[in-house]
Amino acid sequence: MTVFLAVLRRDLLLALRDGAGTWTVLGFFVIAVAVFPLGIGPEPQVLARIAPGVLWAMALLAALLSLDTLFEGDYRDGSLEILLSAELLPELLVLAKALAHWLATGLPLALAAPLLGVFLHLPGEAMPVLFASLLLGTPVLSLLGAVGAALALGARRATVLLAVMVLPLAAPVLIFGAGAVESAQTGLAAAPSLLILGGVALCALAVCPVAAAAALRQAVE
Amino acid sequence: MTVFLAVLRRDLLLALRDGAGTWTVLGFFVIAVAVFPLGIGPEPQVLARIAPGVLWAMALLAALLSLDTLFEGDYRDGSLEILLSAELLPELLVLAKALAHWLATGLPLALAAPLLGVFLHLPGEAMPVLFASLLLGTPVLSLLGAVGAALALGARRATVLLAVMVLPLAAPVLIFGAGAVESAQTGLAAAPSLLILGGVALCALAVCPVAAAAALRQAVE
Amino acid sequence: MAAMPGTPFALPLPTQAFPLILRDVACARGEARVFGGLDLAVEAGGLWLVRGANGAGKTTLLRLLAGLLKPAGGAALWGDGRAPRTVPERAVLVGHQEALKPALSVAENLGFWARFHGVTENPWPHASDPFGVWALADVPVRALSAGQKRRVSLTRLAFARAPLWLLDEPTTALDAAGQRIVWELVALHRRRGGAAVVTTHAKGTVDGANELVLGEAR
Amino acid sequence: MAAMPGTPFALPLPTQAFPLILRDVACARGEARVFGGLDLAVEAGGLWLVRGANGAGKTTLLRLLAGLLKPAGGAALWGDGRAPRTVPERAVLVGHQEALKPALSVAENLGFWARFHGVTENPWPHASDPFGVWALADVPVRALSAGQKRRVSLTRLAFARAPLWLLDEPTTALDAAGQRIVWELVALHRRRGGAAVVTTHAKGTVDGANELVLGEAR
Amino acid sequence: MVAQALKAMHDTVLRVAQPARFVALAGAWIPWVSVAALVFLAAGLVEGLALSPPDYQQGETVRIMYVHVPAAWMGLFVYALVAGLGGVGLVGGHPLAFHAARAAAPLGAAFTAVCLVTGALWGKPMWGAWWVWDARLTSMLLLLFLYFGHIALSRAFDETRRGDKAAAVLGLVGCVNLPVVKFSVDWWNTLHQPASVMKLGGPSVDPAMLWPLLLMAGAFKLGFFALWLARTRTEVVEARLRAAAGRLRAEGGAR
Ligand code: HEM
Ligand SMILES: Nc1ncnc2c1ncn2[C@@H]1O[C@H](COP(=O)(O)OP(=O)(O)OP(=O)(O)O)[C@@H](O)[C@H]1O
Ligand SMILES: Nc1ncnc2c1ncn2[C@@H]1O[C@H](COP(=O)(O)OP(=O)(O)OP(=O)(O)O)[C@@H](O)[C@H]1O
Ligand SMILES: [Mg+2]
Ligand SMILES: [Mg+2]
Repeated sequence: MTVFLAVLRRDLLLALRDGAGTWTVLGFFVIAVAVFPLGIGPEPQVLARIAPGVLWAMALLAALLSLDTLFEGDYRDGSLEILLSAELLPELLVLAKALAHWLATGLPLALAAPLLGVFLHLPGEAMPVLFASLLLGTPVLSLLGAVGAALALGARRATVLLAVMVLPLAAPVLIFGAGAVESAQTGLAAAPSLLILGGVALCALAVCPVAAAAALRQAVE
Repeated sequence: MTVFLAVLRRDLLLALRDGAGTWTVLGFFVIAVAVFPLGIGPEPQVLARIAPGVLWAMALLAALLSLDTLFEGDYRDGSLEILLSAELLPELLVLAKALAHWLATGLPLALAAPLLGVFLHLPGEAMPVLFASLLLGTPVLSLLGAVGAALALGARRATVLLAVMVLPLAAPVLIFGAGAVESAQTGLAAAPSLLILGGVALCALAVCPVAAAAALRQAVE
Repeated sequence: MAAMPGTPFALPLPTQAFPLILRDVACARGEARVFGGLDLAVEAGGLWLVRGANGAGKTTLLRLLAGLLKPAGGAALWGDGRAPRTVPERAVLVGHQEALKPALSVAENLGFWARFHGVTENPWPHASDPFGVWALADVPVRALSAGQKRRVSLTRLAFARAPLWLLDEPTTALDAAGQRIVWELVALHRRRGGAAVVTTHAKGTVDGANELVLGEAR
Repeated sequence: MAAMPGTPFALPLPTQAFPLILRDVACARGEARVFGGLDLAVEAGGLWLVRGANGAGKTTLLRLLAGLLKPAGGAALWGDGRAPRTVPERAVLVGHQEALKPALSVAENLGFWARFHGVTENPWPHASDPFGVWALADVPVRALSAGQKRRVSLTRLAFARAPLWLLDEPTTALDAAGQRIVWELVALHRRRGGAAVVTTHAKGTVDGANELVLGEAR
Repeated sequence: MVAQALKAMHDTVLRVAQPARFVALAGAWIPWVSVAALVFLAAGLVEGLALSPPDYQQGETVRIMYVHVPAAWMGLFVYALVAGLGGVGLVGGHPLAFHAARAAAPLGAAFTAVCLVTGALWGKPMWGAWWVWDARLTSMLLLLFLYFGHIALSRAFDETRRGDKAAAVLGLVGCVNLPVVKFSVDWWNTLHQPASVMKLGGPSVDPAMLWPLLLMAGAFKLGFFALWLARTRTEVVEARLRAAAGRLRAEGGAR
């Protein structure tokens, strides 16, 4: 448990202090979303129509981009080998790192999204659902990403690999997440989509740490 | 000149072989564009309406993402110091690296864009303009990015910094690039926008290497 | 150096699992075989100095002992019949790589490793500071000189409770004083029943050390 | 080692710019002053061994001589009155960092540096291979052992035409044979009129070498 | 009894699966399988392009079907095969399974790509668009991405074994996509038409169209087997060469 907390703490510290952490992800998210009105033009109806999709898609990309460093830094500087030789179960190590990743990126993304929604003329009714859907969906991204990052560890072209691996698996999350917001926007019930998201999150929580831990053991061989 | 060619050659080799090169950028581009219909929904009119903006915005982000490694690798492993102490003018070094970056990322992006346009229901008439606009616009991104990457060198949070620095400068490129495609799509003349893009490219070619070289000298101090 | 009472060095070590025995072990990196037919017994209180040309397989051997590589042939077993792989927390490896985060300060980095090794209170000033890096506590690791980094990295040994130390060219980048401290620490560790396997290119030897020279072919 | 005729080592060196003179030089890293009041003259054919505790400023001094750092006080000038900064191609620095790309093979890495140093034909087998890395030509650098990496990195010296060699702990990670080759190369370089400034923590000394011990404080 | 039979089968598989034996066996089989594939292909092309009638609704474009549908079937089948081989490799640790998976994946990706391209070519006249984002088309595109991921991952490491294992994990996880591709037409309201050949209750296609379709399916399958055997053999030989080169380097004075 001490080790779990130590890893969590250090990763959060690094995310706030260093390159690929919170600020990069938030910066990317804000800028990526801001780029759209420039490219598409300012019409409010068009922007509002695509707002749920754009916000979710960019949140997905932002999370994806920060994932390739999830284990990479520890792997390169030799920390990972030491961490894996601890009495801590590798599954818990994965969980600690995924949790830190979510706290450092998913949560800020969920918090920032409603604000960006305003810029895309997303109606106020949809904001709580946007926030809720990201709150449920981003942990799945962190968990799936942990599996991908562990598999791609030490690989050449880790970033593409990760994207190519995680995206097909994350597609349902995106579809239901954006779907929930769109329902709310058009006055339909968002609850079913949100429930599905919650279910997916629970499944990911059960399966992903085990898979990622297996991949990690492979990687330090 | 030998050194110019040697740097160009090595950077291309690295881009094709390694992490943040051609494959990452292309993979990101394809996946980022594919994410939109998933989030926004399948209606062809909506997709066609936002296609120019989405393609240009994602190309911009893809180029931006590959930029933070433009000098970073050389800086970290000590190559940059040696390169800067050569008889080659730093301006030419910047040019060699920017050219390699464009060949390895900008050109493939321009080539891939029309194919992705098909998926977004972009009409056939707009394809040549899409290609031409990216062909003129991506070199500007590489050159602006070189300045940003040189300035951000060794800074923590290089990626955000880079994005925050380059994006405002790249905004006109995005606006005119997407504008040209939109004109072609709606049957208007695309030539004026393309000419402006060409002009911007020439200016960037004249100014950016000098600025980036100055920043590089600072960085290895 | 100062190893004060009340520091980890005064605590008892779990040494009952010794010896660690390698029998006819072969090792491969990638597709290529690095060495084969290796026999080795690491006893409590023992010290092995591993020598050999560049690329002979010294680092590979240490990774094997740490359980990070599986032998390609032969068997590596602790006294209680377990393979290095299945019993972590038995060995601590200080390798060519520093396992330090450049963005964090010396104190933050060491604080993490201390907590990792189960030292829950603030490691300073309770724990010993054999390499005198306390003075650099607030400096981010990225601003350290090569030798200072190595000192910080080696300080991890002061927190570890593992009975087996695996040190890969620990004296690299250290000045004469630093090198002396390394050997003194190893001696201290052996006195409390620990063992060490140390690779080195230096010529001198150490009291009661066994020597292993890897692969004569180069 | 083998430095064959027809290799860069047989070519004349541009040594007319010696000596390089430092007068009352002070140096700072970040905000902190590292050393001050340093006087030094590097003559053609000369060798300076730089010693000092970890963090004393040895690496800092080499970067200053390479023109990568400006002195915070005093003056550093070549014989022709130019500062190190304005005359590149005068010094070659082999530092703690290897300047090698892990993804590229040994041959690709060395090919790049050879072209960089103006050796336009395929450097092998024309150029000398003092450290015997030719056998590893097709191996990606990421799969090399620590000492093998250093050997590849030092091979750059065989291509460089710079009269001043700045070597930062060049013998790190090298086995005994490799260390001997380094010193032989330095001797060869001095015989053809070159000079070298070498930092080291080793105790031995070299014929006709000057010694500089930096800052007694750590 | 059953146990004995199973044991005998297992032993046979293991014997054939000896890499050395496999190379010899593959060499003997490849010519025959190739010839059979060509015969099927010729028959299928003649039937499909000349003898079968145009569709009463779709006209001549229906002939795209004779490529599109077999390619789609193969894309799905090969993915299942690759995932299965990866699973066998992970559990049994048998190198030949990894070699076979590595050899099959690019072929499956090619079939999937052919299905996508012919589908797009067909879609333009039928639906008026090259591409629509319905569930079947999207899930098939994801299948292509999964193939790309598998191929890239299996080649991304210095140690081929690691790539094989990582790719095997990805292959198994990606299997969730297969039923989505297959049943998407039933689960969702898609533009793409539902199954008419491989469905409960027998095919509902006119025999004049069914025959060429089945012939082409046979040709694709046999062609795949020929290429697969050849590629697997190459993988086995390459692995041996790599091992030999490694040994040489280790002995021949590497440092
Ligand atoms: C890019 C677009 C397309 C894709 C990705 C695609 C994908 C597929 C797939 C995966 C199958 C195999 C399904 C199974 O095994 O049950 C299939 C079958 C089939 N497709 Fe397409 N398709 C596309 C476009 C079209 C078009 C435009 C048509 C014609 C209107 C068409 C007609 C058929 C037919 C008739 C079958 C056989 C169904 C059966 O009998 O099982 N497809 N397609
Ligand atoms: N990038 C940097 N930023 C700020 N300070 C630095 C940086 N690099 C080194 N320093 C500081 O400058 C001083 C001198 O460092 P330098 O690397 O020159 O030492 P050194 O003599 O080479 O030591 P070593 O024997 O450990 O290699 C040290 O106190 C170090 O902490
Ligand atoms: N990651 C790797 N992948 C493949 N081969 C490797 C890898 N690391 C090392 N090798 C090879 O394994 C052999 C042994 O390497 P090892 O690092 O154990 O040598 P070493 O004795 O520690 O050498 P040094 O004195 O240079 O540190 C070398 O020939 C090396 O090229
Ligand atoms: Mg080693
Ligand atoms: Mg130093």
